[in-house]
Amino acid sequence: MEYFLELSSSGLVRGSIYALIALGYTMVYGIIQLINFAHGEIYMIGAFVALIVSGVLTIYGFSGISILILAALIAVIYAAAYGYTLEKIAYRPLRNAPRLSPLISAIGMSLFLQNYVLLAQTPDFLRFPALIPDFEFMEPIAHIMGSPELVIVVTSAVSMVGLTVLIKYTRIGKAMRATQQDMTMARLVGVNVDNVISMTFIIGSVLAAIGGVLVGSYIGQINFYIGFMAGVKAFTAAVLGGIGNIPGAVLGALVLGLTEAYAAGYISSAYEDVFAFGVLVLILIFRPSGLLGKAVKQKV
Amino acid sequence: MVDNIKRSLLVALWFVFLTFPLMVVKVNTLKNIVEWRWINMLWVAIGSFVLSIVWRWAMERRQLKSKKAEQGEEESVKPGFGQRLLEDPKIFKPVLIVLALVTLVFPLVVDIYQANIMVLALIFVVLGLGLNVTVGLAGLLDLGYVAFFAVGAYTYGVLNSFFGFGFWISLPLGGLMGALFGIVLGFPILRLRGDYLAIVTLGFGSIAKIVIENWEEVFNGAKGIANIPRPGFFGAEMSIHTATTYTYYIMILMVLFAIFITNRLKDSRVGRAWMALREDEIACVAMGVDMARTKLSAYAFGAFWAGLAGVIFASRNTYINPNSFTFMESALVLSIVVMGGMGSIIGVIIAALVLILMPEYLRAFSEYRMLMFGAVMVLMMIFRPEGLIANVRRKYAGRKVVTEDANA
Amino acid sequence: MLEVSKTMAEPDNILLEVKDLTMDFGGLRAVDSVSLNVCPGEIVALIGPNGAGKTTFFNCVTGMYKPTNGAVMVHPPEGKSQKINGFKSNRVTTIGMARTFQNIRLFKNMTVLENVMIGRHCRTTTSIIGAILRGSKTRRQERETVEISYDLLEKVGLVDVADEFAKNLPYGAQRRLEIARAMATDPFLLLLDEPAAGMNPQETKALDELIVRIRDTEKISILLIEHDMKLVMNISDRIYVMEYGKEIAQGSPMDIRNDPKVIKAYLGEDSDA
Amino acid sequence: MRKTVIKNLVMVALLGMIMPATGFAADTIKIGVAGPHTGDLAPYGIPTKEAAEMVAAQVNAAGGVLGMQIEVLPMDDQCKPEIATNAATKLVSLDVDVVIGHVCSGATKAAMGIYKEAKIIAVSPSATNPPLTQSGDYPNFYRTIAPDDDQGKLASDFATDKLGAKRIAILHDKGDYGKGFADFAKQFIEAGGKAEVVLFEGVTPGAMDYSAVVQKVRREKADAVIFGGYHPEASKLVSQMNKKRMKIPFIGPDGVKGNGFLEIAGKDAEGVYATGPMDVSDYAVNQKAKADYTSKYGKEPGTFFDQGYAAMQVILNAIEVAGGTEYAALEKALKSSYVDTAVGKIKFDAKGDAEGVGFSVFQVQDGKFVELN
Repeated sequence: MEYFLELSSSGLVRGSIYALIALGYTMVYGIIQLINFAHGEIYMIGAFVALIVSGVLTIYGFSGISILILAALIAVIYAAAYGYTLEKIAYRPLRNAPRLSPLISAIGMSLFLQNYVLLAQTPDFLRFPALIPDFEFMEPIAHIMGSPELVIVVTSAVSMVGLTVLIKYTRIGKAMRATQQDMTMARLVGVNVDNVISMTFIIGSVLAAIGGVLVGSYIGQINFYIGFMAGVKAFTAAVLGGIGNIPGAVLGALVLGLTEAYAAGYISSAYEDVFAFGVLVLILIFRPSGLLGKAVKQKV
Repeated sequence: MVDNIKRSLLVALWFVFLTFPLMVVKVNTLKNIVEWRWINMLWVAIGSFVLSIVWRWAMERRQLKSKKAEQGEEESVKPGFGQRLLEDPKIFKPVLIVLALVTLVFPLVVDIYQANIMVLALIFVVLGLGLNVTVGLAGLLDLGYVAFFAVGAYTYGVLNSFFGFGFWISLPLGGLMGALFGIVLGFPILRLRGDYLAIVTLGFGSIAKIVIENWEEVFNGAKGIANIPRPGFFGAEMSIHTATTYTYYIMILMVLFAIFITNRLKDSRVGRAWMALREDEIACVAMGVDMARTKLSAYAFGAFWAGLAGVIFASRNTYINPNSFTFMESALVLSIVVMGGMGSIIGVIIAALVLILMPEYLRAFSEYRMLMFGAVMVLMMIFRPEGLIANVRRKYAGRKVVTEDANA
Repeated sequence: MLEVSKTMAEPDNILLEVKDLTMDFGGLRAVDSVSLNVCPGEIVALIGPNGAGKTTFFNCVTGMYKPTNGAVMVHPPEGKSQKINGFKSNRVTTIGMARTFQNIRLFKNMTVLENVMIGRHCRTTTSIIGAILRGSKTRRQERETVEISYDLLEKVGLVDVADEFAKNLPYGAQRRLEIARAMATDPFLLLLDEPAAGMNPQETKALDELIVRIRDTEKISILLIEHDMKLVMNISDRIYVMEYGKEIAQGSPMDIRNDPKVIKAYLGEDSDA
Repeated sequence: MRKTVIKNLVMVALLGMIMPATGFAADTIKIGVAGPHTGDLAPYGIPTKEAAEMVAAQVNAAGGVLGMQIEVLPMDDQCKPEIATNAATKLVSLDVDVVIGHVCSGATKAAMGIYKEAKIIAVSPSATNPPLTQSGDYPNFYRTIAPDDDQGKLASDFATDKLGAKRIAILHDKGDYGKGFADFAKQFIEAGGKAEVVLFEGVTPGAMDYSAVVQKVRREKADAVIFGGYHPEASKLVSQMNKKRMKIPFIGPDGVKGNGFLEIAGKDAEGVYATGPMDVSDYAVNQKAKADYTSKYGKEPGTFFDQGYAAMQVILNAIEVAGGTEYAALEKALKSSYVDTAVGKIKFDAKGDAEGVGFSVFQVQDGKFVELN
């Protein structure tokens, strides 16, 4: 039983991170039907910026919580800036292009950003400082869930609630929903679609950067390549939940994280990805539009 | 113009801001000092300023072009060079002859390196032509195409290391195994559409790699299978250079074979059904096309070429391990198809040559080569979103040649 | 060939026989025990206000949906009668009922001719191997396909634009192309889903003539959904009226015109608009 | 028609195309350095490249070897067999005299055939797969690192004899290097009969975390972990073991023993064991190499830097001894004369493995790898 709890906690943590990244995927997809393959790189860049900022601050004598807050803040700002620029350069000119063209552009951008960080910084893995302190009260159950893990789960949950509120109740949220429903119509009723799309990229990037900082701090290392795998998994999660659907992305991410943890724990970690994708295939066979995706009856 | 410069200055400023932490700051954890690489900032500023001006100019041109196109004075007035190349026999024929000659003498005049990378490029041409059927014609987005490539390569590797099968027996077997896997993997995902299909196929690609990695008894895992023979020629002993040249000619034949066959299929009942499926699945089925059969045949046919290419790939490298079958390869082949212009055979060939040879010729730029590769991919898509050569549909000269004045 | 009758349905001479067809979506009953017959040589219209369930009915008949209840029977002029509930739509088409779509579904990036050629798919047999080898049988089939397709294009007046991409055709021409494509499948019954939608009066008139011509010269029966009353009244032999999923009337155009229930249904809709 | 033309041409090619691979004598010595310089495995290839470039610059500044300048030609292979053959043929067509590389065993196997025919000697800093030397297929192959089996034996002996472990969990990264090491460790433990392998499992490099597998190790009540793989995964594992409050010995191969591990794992590194080449840190050559690197790049050298540096040294020495780059003479020189290198005083045995690369077990104490005796 304890083992099960241990695995569940491990899956929950993974799932929370996947969820943060998956949200960006799903939001972008919901609005412009683009698989933004470079989204994982935004997550990586967020983590790198946080690392650099915290390194600089440490050297200049800042300490503890102020580093965490500043590093996270600047990482988020930069990720947003990168997300915004990415959309403007690589996707906006392709708004009316054939459906697969932006996908290729995204793959190219992903390669570019990876190598940009490799060259500008280093190909090596870097130590990411443990920004999250160990809480005393978590000690008794630290072998099941430690403080950093708790922080990850809580932060993810808070971010998601924040996102939901943002989308449900704010002006920009409403505009986003309208654009998602029907871009032409939204434009007709006076929504600035370009701004909405930029905003979507910015919000998605912010979430990814939060994920990057949390993961970096949790596993203690980053390099230029971490975005790729995380991106693929998050994308899988988004599809699993029903791409374009925000609660779906979260649910999909949790299902994926837990599946991987149980597969690694009870079967073999060498095959955990096989199970992750296996679950995806199974779910899609029975629910072709994902867990929460609306079974869109094609209008005939 | 002044406005242009002003805006470009702003862009440069933005990029200076954007690249600041990564390009300028470098934390030296060893000595606990921060390196400020201000010179990089200057480069970024100058670089992005210049690029921005070029970008603006290019975008303006692009818009002008599309505006012209909207006003309806496009192709009918002056067909693009690509199209003229294909349709005007006066240009077409000499170009073809020159091309054939170059192709034939190529390995005889260049060194082993050029021949060797050309073989790799030709392998990707075949892969591109295969995936072109699945994605370009039938519209089934496949991000795990590399799985079938791996099936082919490992068919040869395993058959050779366990049973001593030679290249020429393994070649058709590899193709057939590829096709078989195409059907097996295609079956459960018949109902999926578009991007759902994309991620599931991506999953299949990863699963294939993981299985190869872990199933050591058969595939030898990460250690890979070594000493795979190069293609044989009646048991003749060949130096590597000769063998490479020989493989090159095999590949040329295979590419011609692939072009011939895909061309025939494209203009056939089967090919039209694939395209109809891509255009509108519901209408296609309502017109009496069996969706399952058509989809599976598209998968199997695409996978068949990947299987064949895989066998040659194994024999070319003489060694295979799972590292060659990652998502990057799938993405590469997909890029070839999209950049070439979906469904266009010549486009695919050009794109394959460009995408495979470019990283090789970019070797001079050493570690910058993948950076440039990524950038070129983005730029190509932006400036040619329809691909290098848009697909030209065949005109059926039925019994009535009314078609001549049809366009008027 | 069967005798062409322009009169009311004769029970022993029916092509399509729908009995008590019901279709539920979740809790919503979109079609509620609707029965309908089409006889050889007839033009039958199915009318009703928006949302009455006409297209759903069509989809059930052509295999897009599997009906919850009821029976769809076909009695092809050649071949045996069978119940086709839940058949996939390609099988329905192969049996001999072809349809068009309310929101035109052409193969946009294929040429006009190729669109029609797809219709021949279920009447030809070339396999992958056959297509590669391109033997004499394949070549013959291919030639026939092209010829038949050109013929059909001629009939709908599109032969001049055979090599255009379908997406470049004007609206009315796209409608006619859909009809030609459906006819290429050699149907005994053509199901047209709002063929006149979005057409101007002139185009509608041409369509009117085309439909009658198809019936008279091609000997294909027609079941159509339509909003354009003038067209329906002009060409239909019999009319069925649906409202809220139920069949509320049937009969000759004259009967329908005077049916109080129909008038109410339409006036109700009109006052809405 | 065209097919017959091609067929004829193939015949012509086959008969007339035995091109002699002779290079003209040049006044530079060309040394190819092949390995992953881009992509996810770049961290293991770039340090060797940097080492080679650094040595070349120094030697050139001092007048070169035999009066000839050294030219280093880096060649990216991304650790992929197909790119490795591209890189190899490129090096052959550039007429290199010697090759340092490749880095991954797989890429090395794909490339060796090409070097073999071109009569080029390759010295790998990091290809540890035993058959590379032991199979006899690659007579022109040398390496400045010990093969997996030696290290596997050392690690397993250490775990059972010195640590007294009874239940050992073996993890690996599924790569040719890590899995190879893990396989041998498992084999020796099972043959020794003193302990039991309770878990043998691969982890996915680049996976978000390893907490599930760490929990599994705990459930199996293992009393030691042997890990085959590189330092990023190793530090991820030890840090998660610490987070999960697990305190059992962790033993890694020489891919772990390095400053990279110390740097990334930080405090979590304390107490970790790793096998590796005998302590050469007080060895002057090694100290100088590292000091040079640090002053040039401002950071500690990365993985396989020592081995890459050593490869460059043995090659330059052999050229000097042989008085040129002629194959047989080089071969003789490599196999006969001991050289002071960054990994110790070495020469090569008949198969191409380095003699003198002694192995011992290290432990991290106070943030440094300390040799255990």
